[in-house]
Amino acid sequence: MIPALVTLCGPLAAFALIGLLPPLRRAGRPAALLSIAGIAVAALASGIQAVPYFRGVAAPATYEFLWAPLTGAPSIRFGLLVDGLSASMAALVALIALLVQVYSLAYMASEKPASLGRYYAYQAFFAFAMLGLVLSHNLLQTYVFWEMVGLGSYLLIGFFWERPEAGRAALKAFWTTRLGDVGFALGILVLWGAAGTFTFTELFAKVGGGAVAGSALSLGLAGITLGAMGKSAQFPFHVWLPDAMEGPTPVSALIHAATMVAAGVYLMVRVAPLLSHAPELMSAIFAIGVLTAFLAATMALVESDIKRVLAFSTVSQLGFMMAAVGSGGAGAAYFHLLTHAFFKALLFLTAGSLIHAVGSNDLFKMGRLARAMPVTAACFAAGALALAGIVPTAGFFSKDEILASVLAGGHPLGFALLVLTAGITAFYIGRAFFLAMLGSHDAEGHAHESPAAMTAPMAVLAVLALVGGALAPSIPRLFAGTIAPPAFEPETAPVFVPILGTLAALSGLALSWLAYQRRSFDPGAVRRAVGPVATLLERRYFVDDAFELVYRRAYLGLSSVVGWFDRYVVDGLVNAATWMTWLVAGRLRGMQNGRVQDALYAVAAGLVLLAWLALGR
Amino acid sequence: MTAGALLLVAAAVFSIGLFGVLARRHAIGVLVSIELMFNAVNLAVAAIAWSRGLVAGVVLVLFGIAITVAEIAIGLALVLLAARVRKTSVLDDLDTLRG
Amino acid sequence: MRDLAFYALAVILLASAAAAVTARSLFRAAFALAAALLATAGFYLLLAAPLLAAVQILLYTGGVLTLIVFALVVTGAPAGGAALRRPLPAALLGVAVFAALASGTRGFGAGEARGGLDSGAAVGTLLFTDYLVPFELLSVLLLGAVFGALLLARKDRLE
Amino acid sequence: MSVMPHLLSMTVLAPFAAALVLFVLPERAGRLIRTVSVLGAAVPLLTSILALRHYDAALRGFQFVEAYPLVPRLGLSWHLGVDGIAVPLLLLTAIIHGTAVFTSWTTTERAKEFYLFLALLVTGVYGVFVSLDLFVLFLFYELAVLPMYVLIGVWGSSMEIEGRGPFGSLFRKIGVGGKDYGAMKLTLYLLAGSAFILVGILLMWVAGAGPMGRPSFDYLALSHVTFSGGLGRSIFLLFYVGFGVLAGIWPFHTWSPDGHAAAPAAGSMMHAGVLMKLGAYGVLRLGFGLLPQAAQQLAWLVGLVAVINIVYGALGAGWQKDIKYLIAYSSVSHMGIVMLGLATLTSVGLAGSVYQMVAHGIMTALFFTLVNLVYHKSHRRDMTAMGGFARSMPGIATFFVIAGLSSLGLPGLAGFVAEFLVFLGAWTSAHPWWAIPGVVGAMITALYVLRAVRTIFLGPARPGDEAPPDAHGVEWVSLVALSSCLVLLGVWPRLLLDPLNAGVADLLARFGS
Amino acid sequence: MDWSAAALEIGTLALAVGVLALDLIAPSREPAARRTGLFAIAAAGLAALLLVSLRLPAPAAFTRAYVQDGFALLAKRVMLAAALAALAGMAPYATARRIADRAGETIVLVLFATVGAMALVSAREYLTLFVAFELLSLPLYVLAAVEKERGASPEGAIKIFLFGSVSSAILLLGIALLVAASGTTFWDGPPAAGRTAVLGAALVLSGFGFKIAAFPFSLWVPDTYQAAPTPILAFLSVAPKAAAVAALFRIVHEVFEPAGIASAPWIATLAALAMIFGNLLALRQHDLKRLLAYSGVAQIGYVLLALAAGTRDAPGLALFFFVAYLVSNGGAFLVVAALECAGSEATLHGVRNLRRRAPVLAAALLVFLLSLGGIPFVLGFWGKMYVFLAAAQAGLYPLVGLGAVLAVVALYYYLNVARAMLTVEEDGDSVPVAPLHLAAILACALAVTGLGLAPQLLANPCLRAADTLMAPSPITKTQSR
Repeated sequence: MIPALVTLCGPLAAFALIGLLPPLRRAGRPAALLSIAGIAVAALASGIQAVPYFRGVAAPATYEFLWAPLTGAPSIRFGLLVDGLSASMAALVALIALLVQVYSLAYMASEKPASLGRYYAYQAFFAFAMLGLVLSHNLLQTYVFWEMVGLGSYLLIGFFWERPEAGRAALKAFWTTRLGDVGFALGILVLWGAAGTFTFTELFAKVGGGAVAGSALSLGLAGITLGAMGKSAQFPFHVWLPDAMEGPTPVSALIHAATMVAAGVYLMVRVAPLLSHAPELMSAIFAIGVLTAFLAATMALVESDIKRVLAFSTVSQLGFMMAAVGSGGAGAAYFHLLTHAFFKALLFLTAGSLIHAVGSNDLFKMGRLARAMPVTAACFAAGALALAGIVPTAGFFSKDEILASVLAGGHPLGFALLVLTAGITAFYIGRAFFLAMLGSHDAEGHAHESPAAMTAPMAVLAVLALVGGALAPSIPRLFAGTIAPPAFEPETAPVFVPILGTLAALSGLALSWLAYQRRSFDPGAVRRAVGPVATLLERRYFVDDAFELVYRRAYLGLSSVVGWFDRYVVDGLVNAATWMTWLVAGRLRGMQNGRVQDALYAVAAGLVLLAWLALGR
Repeated sequence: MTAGALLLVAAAVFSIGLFGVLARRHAIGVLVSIELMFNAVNLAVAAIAWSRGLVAGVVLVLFGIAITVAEIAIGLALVLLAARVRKTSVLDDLDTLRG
Repeated sequence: MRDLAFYALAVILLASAAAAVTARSLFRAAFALAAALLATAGFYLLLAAPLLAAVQILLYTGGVLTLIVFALVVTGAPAGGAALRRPLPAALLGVAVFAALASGTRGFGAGEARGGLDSGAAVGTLLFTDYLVPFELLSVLLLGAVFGALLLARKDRLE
Repeated sequence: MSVMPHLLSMTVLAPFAAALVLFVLPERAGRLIRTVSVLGAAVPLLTSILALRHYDAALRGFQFVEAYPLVPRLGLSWHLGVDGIAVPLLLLTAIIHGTAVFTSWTTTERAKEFYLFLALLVTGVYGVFVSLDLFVLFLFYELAVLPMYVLIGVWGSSMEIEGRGPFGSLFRKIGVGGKDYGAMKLTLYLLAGSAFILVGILLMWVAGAGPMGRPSFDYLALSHVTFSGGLGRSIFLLFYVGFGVLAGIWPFHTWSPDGHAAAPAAGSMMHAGVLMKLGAYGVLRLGFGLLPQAAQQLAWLVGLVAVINIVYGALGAGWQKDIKYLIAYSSVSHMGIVMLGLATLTSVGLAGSVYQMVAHGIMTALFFTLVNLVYHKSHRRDMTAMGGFARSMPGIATFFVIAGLSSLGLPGLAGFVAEFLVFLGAWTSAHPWWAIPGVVGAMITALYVLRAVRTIFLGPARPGDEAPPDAHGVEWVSLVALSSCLVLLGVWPRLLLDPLNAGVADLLARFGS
Repeated sequence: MDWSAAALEIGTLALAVGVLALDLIAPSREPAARRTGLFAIAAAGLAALLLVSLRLPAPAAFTRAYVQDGFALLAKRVMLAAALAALAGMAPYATARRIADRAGETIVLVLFATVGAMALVSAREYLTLFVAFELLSLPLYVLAAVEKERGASPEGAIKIFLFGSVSSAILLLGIALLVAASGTTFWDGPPAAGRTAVLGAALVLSGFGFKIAAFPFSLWVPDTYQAAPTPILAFLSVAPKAAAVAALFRIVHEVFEPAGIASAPWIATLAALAMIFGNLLALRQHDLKRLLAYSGVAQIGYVLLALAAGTRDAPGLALFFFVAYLVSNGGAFLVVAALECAGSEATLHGVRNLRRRAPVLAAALLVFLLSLGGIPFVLGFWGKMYVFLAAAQAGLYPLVGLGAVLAVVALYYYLNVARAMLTVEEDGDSVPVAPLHLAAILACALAVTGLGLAPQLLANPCLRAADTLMAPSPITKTQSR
């Protein structure tokens, strides 16, 4: 348990110090080093902690304390859960965070010291929140950290706050994920109402014992799934992720590729033992996953911003994972989560390196960078191969497992679509590689290789992306060390699965090579040929527009209706009442005309009134 | 002749006096009307005393007369004052205090 | 005979009262008032209360009439114009008050009257026994009225 | 138990004594005036911390009780005591008052009177929280409401609201948006509400005299009387509407935006931070505490209106251009959560409701401090005329974000704990669907709060603008103190939940199942 | 015959005679000294009488028809205090307004009226009641016009005179009808039952309506107040109302109730009318005296609630109300008087910036207005609340609600004055205040705040005193003539 606490405390201490000591924050570099030290401690501790789980020799451990005592209902306990899943995930998060923070030291070097301090404060905060999320032992605490990583994301996306787009993107990210979190919160409520607990272990036990009504379980899980969809940018909540690329690139690597966006999948893997009790929901998750994977990949085809290509790719890959969860292959999903973290973080970091060199995100402004930046190019290639799923990179193994589990789950159509998506994936990443690294013209500016602080993390990740497939045997061991170990049956996937997958990937790569390197055909012509489809893709299936419309019409419209109603009707009545009183008072005052005999009428009238009261009834 | 009939006459005079108070333009006319009202009340008291055999009623009437005279004295003094200061005895002209 | 006198006095009283409140000339109104007061004195006689009648005639009618005529002379008679203001609503209210009073006193004193108001001595006794306190208060009141009237009427010393 | 024999009397009388001392101090004694004010705030802070520390949650019930008869014939007495519900609210009041004193540290114009009226107001607030005699409670209630008139009228700020169309001339005539209008509206509206309360208390006094054998305003005595049927419901409604006006229940909330917008910083802090809670506390203490049957029968109404409040307030906030109005509408929305917690009639919901009182109190006080800082530095209240302020006032921006995050229920801050407890309560109450608009309301809050953050602080600075400076000196005190409280209460809810549970359990003990 | 029961009246009369004599014999060469002496003697005498009143036994009966129970005694203290306030205010005012040559008469008339007021609360018999009523009226007609050179004076005086005379006639007629029903002028005789008595009761109430200034018998009030010398209003606005309400309590209890005359609904109607019209009419006044006049009408509405309630506690609570009303309303008029003496007009405009021009006056006026508005911790709050309590005891909840809501309307105009005072401007002359005014105002303010903080000091005696009214002690019942 102590390593887990150390894991959490490292970044927390760094954040607290940087946050509470303005001079430290304003100094910039010391703050950065402090943050790196914190995350390094966390990485070390979590690494040590994870090893036994990878070897399959550790049992789950929990630590909890009373957080909110309640009467009339079970008190809320918070705590840490260390098991195969959380320990390995924590190690992953800490590792990548460490690499990214080191990388940022060089990448963000041109920022003003105060800005840099702020950046590292956010980074430390995010690391703490993400680790907390991973190590949570109950749903509510997960939600707590879930929102906190959302905040970290918001802050980091909007890091360049003076750019209007950055502020806008940050808002969009926060709002969209929050929309899903409405479901998450309600889901927690529903589950709590049905099971009376937030804790995973108790929840699993109760559900397993049949103590929870099926409908409530489905409803609650559906809510939680909505939350996961928001966080993991599943269709139609994917809209925020491409825009989130307004943030600094290392942030994109850490948050919007490797860790936070994967939290949704992580959560689904975590609750997978419950999901099996809600088969309809499983199907829905599968459908969403496949759809997301495919649509996002298609959108990546027409994107020219390198980071957005990668962002769509992330969405697509998360779709793969979701599909795996939906088809019952939580292990496959988690495996892909790990490998994806390696290669996608790597891709983003290399993209950052490119952008750093070129000063632009636009693929078409890059070219022949491989010559000037060999390390970067090599790393990019490694990442691209892993993403495309070429043997023997990490991506190959994990994607293969997903495809196998999908097929085993009895979704042949989905399987086909995913294979197709794999092809598209290979094509767009190939396109990016050829445009940026090789190509026919030189990039603008004077490209140069990035400093060691940047290339070293890239190199580490590149290695991991290439050999990460070796983790495959560890996955069942990890799962055996969770609180609800699944009955793993060594799946024997049909032999055609990896072959199909590899074929699709190779053909995708080949096609991109033909189009962008060999120039065998003009991609522009293709685009013109399929005009409406291309427009559809370029407009991102109009989902963003739909959100915009809802925001403008539904929210702002309703808002002004309510505002108007309040000012002129509700308050209008109040004002009208006072105004009437005012007028009546004035009229009465006018009747007091100073003529005493007119006033004496009142005496006579009063006399008559009293006499009537006395006698009349 | 009954006390009831006398009361009715008194009531009529009282009402006539009240009419005068409400309708007379000149302040002294109003004072005259007030006298009528008091006189009507005195008459009513006397009628009641007569009916119930109540000597105290006579005392009441005497008091009433005394007080009426006192009132009229003050009232006339006020009217004269108004005539002196405001140069008018018409009540409707005394309407600077209003609202 | 008593009834006849009653009716006659009632007619005189009502008529003079009406004249007092409507007469264009205030002098005429004052004398109509005097007539009404005298008619009332007649009623007092009918009620066998000679003390009241005497006081009514000597003190009341005389005193009031003197005061009013004096005031009329000092202020000068009203210089024309209507005697009445808004007579209609005033009349309506008068009628309403009369109706209320008539309704409230309906059925009172229908039976035989007890009378017995003729003893001046009994009045005197009452004044100094039962009604000593109000009598004393009345004297204070009259004193106050004299002071008040003097204060209002006198020419002022200036400081 | 008996830490100090007159702990509560001291709490109430300390600010009053400060007011008296301020009354006789010369106007120019600026430092002395502030010292006295700080003392007047510090003593109650100390006593309320003591009360929190020494309140024995296991023992439950009212503690630190003091009782002296005043007018025995009428059943009037000076009867003080706090239960687990009042203790956190005392602390809230002390915190807000303390920070309000610091927030207005730079008030130089007629500082003596300012602090005097502030102290009077606070006296009333403490009095309401500790009184166990309904009449004395009412007395303090009115005392709490009134000084605001002067605070707004003298130290407030005006911003004309343009009426649209036919309302144009009318609005100008009434002076909508002006501080005189706001002050008068707030005062009269709230006192009109207190008329309902008065009738309710009197009904209770008279109806309770029968069963008790003597008239009494005593809370504990009255709590043994059952007011059933129509009478109970009538009294409940009177309390609900009367106190509800102050709690900002729809549709009686419109005093709040106009009043709070016009008020000076400390005024809005006290009013939105504490006084609105007074309304909710009144409904809780008098309505739910004394009339459990009627409360049970009418909980649906309370909940329904609360739900309207949450969504309506949040939507209304989105329309506002004036930043102060925005905060005021958000208060309307958040008070809906308080009332929703009450309506759940579950212990979790009730605890959450009171927690929300504290959380929202601190949060909104922080908001108003910030908004006033922004206003004083930039001389603007219209958000559309702001932008890029984060460059020159990064500190204010940071704290604004913290306050905003608490208001949208971000975990780790006090607002989340409160809202979540309320939603838990709502979900397990007789009307589970209430939780849905509640959660949605929190979502809408995220929309308008973050939009405001973006409009005011983010983006490029407007060309030609003089950059408004950041906070400095004493101004930081309240910002740091309040946001620390938000964090503390966000991560360590036990601090308040222990006494709260005791208080809620007492209250619910009278509710049959 | 217990002379202590009439000691205050006799003492006041003696004081009046003394002042009168002094006024006649004192040399007029030194008018200032003479005036000061007269006022000083009168004030000292009244203060002495107030002290004496503390030692008087109650209940005590002067005659069968003239009693001084605890209730009456307390009411008389209110009147003596009101007279004292009026004279204290009048002394500097008379100088400032150049009417000091009328000091003697003024004092005597005030004292006479005080005797009338005191007699009114002690009377248990119609004749005494009527004469006392008149004795409380006539001097006031004159006092209203004591600044006779001012054009408004005779107008205001004529207005109160006409209302008063008509009301006297109505009252006398009512008394006649009640006597007709009971056959005696004494209240301890046979009950006055029957239709005639009911009408008589209504007429008596109408007649008293003038004295207590209940709408619609109150239309003279603002005009007369505006014209009358302001210090006199400290008396005029309190003593007649207190005396008449106290007398009404006694009549209702001793006459109407035994006869089965249900007057409560009528009184409740008057209460509602007074509250509604008083407050609405006050809403848009600019002249402080008019504003206070109308607000006084509204206040009377509140106290009529207690009268309509008629519970055991009601008279005591009403007395409490009047004490509160005395100090707050009297104090407010004294502030207005002080303003007028300084040459500042007593309007909303005239009090602008008073906060700077005369801080003490402003603070005091604020306290008085808050008290009238019924704000906690000043005396008026308790007064208002206590009458509401009384009304609630009798189940008059709608009226309590109405009163409470209208109190909010009332607060609007009180706060308007407060706002004008607190508005700080650069200009504005400072207001010099006569020491005597200052002392009287401060005394009132002290009472308003001090008793406001510890109302039980006043409430408990008031309640005890009321018991003697509601349950007359054996002495008063069996006392023979």
